[in-house]
Amino acid sequence: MEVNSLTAMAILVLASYIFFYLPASRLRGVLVLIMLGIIGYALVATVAEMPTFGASANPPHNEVYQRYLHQAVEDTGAINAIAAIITDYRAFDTLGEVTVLFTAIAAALSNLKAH
Amino acid sequence: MWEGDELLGMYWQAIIPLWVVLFPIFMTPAIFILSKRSEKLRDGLSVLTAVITFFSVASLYPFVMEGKTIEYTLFQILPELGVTVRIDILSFCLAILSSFVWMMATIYSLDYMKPEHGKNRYYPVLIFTLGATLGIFFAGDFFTLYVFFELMSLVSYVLVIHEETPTALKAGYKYLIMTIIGGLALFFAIIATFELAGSVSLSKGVLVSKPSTLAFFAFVCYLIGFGMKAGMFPLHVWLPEAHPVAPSPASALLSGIMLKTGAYGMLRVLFYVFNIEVVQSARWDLLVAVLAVITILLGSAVALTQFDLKRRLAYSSIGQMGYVLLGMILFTEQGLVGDIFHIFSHAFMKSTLFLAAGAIIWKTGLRNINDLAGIGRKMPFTMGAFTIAALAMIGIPPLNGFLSKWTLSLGALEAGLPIYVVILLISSLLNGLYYLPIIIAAFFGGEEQEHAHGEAQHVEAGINLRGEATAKMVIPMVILGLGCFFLGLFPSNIAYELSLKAAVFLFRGGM
Amino acid sequence: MNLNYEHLPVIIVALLLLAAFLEPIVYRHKKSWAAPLVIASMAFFALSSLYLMAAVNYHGPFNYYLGGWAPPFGIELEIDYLAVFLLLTFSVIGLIAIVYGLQDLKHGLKDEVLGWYFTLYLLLMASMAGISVTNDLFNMYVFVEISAISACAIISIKESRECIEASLKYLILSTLGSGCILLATAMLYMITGHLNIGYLNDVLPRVMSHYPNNILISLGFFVVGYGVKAALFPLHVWLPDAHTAAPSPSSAVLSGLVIKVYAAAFLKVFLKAYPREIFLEIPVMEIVLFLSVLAILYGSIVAMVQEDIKKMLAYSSIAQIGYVFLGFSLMGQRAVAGGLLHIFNHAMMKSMLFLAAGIIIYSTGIRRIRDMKGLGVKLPLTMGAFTIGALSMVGIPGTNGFISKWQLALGALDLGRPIIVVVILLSSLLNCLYYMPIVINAFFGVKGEPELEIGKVPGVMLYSILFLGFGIIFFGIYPAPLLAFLQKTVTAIL
Amino acid sequence: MEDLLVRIICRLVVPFVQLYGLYVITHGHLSPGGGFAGGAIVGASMILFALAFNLEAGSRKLSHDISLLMESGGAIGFILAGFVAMLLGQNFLTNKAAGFPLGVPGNLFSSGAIFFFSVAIGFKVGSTMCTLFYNLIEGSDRHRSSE
Repeated sequence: MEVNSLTAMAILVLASYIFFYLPASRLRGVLVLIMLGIIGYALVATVAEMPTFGASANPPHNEVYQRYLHQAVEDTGAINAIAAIITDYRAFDTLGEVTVLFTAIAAALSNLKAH
Repeated sequence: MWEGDELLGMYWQAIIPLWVVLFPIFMTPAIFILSKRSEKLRDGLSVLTAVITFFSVASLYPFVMEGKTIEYTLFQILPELGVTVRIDILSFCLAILSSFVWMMATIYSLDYMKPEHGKNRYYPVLIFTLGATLGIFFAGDFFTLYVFFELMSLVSYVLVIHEETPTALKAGYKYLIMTIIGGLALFFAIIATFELAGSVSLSKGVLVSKPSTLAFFAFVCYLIGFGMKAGMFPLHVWLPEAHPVAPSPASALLSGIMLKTGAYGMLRVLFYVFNIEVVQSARWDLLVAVLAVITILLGSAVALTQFDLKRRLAYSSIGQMGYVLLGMILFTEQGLVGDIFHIFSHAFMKSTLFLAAGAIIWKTGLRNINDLAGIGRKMPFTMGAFTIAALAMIGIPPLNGFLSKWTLSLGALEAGLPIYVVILLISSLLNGLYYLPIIIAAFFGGEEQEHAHGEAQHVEAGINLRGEATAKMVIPMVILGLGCFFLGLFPSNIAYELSLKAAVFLFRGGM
Repeated sequence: MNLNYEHLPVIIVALLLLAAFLEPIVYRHKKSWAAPLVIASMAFFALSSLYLMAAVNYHGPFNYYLGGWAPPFGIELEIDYLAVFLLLTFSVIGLIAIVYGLQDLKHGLKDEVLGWYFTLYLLLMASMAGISVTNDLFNMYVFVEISAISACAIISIKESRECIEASLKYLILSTLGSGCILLATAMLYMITGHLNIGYLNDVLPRVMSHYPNNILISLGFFVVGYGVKAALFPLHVWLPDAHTAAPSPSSAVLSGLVIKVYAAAFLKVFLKAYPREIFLEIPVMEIVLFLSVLAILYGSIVAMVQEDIKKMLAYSSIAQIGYVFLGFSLMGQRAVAGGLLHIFNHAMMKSMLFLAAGIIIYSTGIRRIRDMKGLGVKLPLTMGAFTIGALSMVGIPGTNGFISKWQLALGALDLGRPIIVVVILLSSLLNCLYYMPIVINAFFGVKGEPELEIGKVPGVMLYSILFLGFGIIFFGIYPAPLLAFLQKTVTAIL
Repeated sequence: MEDLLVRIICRLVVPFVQLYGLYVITHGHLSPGGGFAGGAIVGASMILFALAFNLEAGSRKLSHDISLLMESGGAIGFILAGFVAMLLGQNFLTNKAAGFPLGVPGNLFSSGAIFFFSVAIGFKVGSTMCTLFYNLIEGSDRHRSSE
């Protein structure tokens, strides 16, 4: 994983130049495609390296997983493990998600009323 | 003496510098608030503040003459960096000088500023600048010094642009930008010193005792920061613009005192941050020397080409600050005595000159040198003071300018650099060339001109050409002029003694 | 019942949310109670943050397990020095901005949306509090989402076309950023099986060699995600329009706090979740450093040519967020402390400047810098406060801007990078070039009375900026306790 | 849309949809679904009703005030349920340890606070959907009338 910092910086500067300052032209299109290709390549390489989906030796299959699967009923009384996770183990996240919905409503209504 | 008494005495002496710095600063809002009520109260309070400050500084005299230093940390701003007050003989020299000249300039302002606008701004700023300037001299470390240095520089911007003409605003903007650049350079220098030495205190001995790249950059940045204030070439560009446009008492202070803060800072840098060995072994002194020589010659030469009285004086200041910068890198005791004494001399001379020029402008509205013919007969005291100071500038014995140049020359010879003496002589010659014509024309010229059109014109304009300016303006001027005379008469005068003691003190390591 | 101070962080978040949910109902049925409710909740936020800071300073940091589930299973809040520092900053500035805003918003917003504005403001504050205290990456993402939406909404709530345009731009880029953060979080979960920052820090060194690309790409996504939201240099494009178009209290909060909270989240993720060895192999911090240097120079230079005062302040924010990232990316003790200090100081300075600009716009309608000649005569206190802010931006000693510059410069020198100091100084000079002319023009060179129509300035608005101005001076002269606290913070992080 | 068939069928279907939605909400801890899914179903039923009839009819069934109240009420209920645990001396959002009765796993009234949370979420999501829908339609109506 040898990443030369200078190269990375050069790519960054080039990318920002292309995206923000280069006028729309064929060149820009080509450069954008090249940039996207690089990003796409990196992402594909990453995905290729990821643990196999669903394999039992995956890192997420750790003590958290064990407990969620085997002790949820005892811990929470819910036989639906997903409900146990989202409304008990990680209920605070769910509160956040409810708030996201509320925020979206507030944002939409305030905008509709303002304009 | 009992122990308790001594402790109390020490404590008392630690309080005074603090009091001296904070008193004017705290009086500023008082003056500002009172100025809305009554003009008299404002004027009176300003003068009173300046006088009290002067006498408070003077009360330290017996203490510093014993050769004691005292340090007192007020509170910490940053870890290991606090607001520290410190007095030694060198700070005392500059503080007593500044507060004295300030007192004179404040008294002079009373009448000078009468026709001006914005006095409610002028007096508070004047007094605040006094506090900040004394803060620079009584700073116990470079951090405190920097804080007060920036305060003084920024606040004096208001003095520079006081008249608010487009020229003044332009000059003021230049001044402001240059000040900020200087301040940032100082910031770098101080922070680099702190990084190298872990402290910027004045009482820790030599802070940086090994030359390195960072140390060199720190040195250069100190030179930029303090040199900017001292009007050193090539950073002098703001000075000839800013000093002439300010009201005359402010010009006197700008040229007479505030330039010296740069010189003072440089002295502290040379003897406390680095030391003689470091500077000399790395040949950094050469840089200062070359710039100082150019400053001397350039200031004097350009002054010749100026025909605005105050501009000529401003360029002359640049030249004179060159002497001071040159004197401190001779690194001989004699040279240092001359250096510090020249700070005294120049303060007296230049403030006399600016105050006299101010009186002329106030009374007649004339700024051009060619119009000043015959003015000496109408304003004998003013021109008398001007003459003494101008002659002192040229270096005529027995005036103080001669004494300082003489001592500086001795120092140069001691350091084995006779070339500096030659430069001093050339500069003195140039000084003569631009000061003497003014004096000669003022006393002996201009009879027929006056009768032909000069007076008619000015009578029409409603300006009384006859007689002196008011007593409140003449007396400070004359006192300062006489100072030029008495401080040069014998080398045993108080200023010389103080310089001698300060030089010895610095050479002994300044502890 | 056992309610000790350990419950306080979650009570802050929950009560702010509760107040936000109540606000629309209250505004509909009992309009006069809406404003006091906001003020009361914000005051509670500020007071309890103060209390928490004292408690943490005295008893040390503590953790809070939501739902009683200990870390790998549940969500954990970590109330360390960093969290309480951020909480205090956000709450105090947020309180002042909304107190100021009560007057300004009545003037600038339609009556029926005022209640929604309060709701969104409280949601924004709650989410920032949540980001500050949470120790769980996914939970952080949820709060980031809330703050992104509510921040967009408090921009577009004003009735003008530019607001919509700016807000849409912000929304798109901000959503992009959120997506990046989510992807990176997912990647980290994929390779470690944990979301808790502390556990991530434990597990990541072990899996580094197995999944190098994942770590690299997650770093990249985090930089882009938080970079977009915090307006780090090449990703700043939304900021100038958004902060210019928003109502003044919104601008103050957005520029002063919201971009900082993402910088703080960046700090949490990069210095607490990732082990330090990673940065030796992947020079991501070098890149961030480089970008922040560019940000500092770019922001300062572009700010110089702006004509609209709020736009100028917005560009200046880009430069200032550069300072924060500069401090973080240097990863030295003093540098990170400097970056954190700058979060606090810049929050104070920039919100004061925006609020002062708000007063100018409120009472005269002037936005263009060129038209501000002689304003100092008419609005002496406002322009006086503006002057203090400007001096602080330049970094004049005696103001808090100086202290943070000093700290940052020292941090850079500690790591043997004097060139960074030069950048900081250069940007100070540039700041001087664009702030000082405003001050000079306002106070000096005015002949006679300037022809300006001046509306009455409400006292509350004036007092709030004077309070901030006082704070700037106070923390410029006496930053010692704050610095000592930050010293502890940084020692805990690094 | 004045189609009689559509209206009649809607009248017939909406109650069943709502009942189903309520079922999904209340059986969140027993079967797939939960507050989010069930809330969406309930909300969709209201949208369906408003689509088939018109906005006024929809508003009569669920007025703005009520939907606003449900909107906030759902979220507030969630937080208050969290606070109950705190009042019982446990951390925020605690379920079992705070003494909520877990009941017999598999029963409808089991799993303590999860049940309340699901209901609160259901309320919230359902009202969110119809509030948003009503307001968007209203907004476009207002624009049309102002033009």
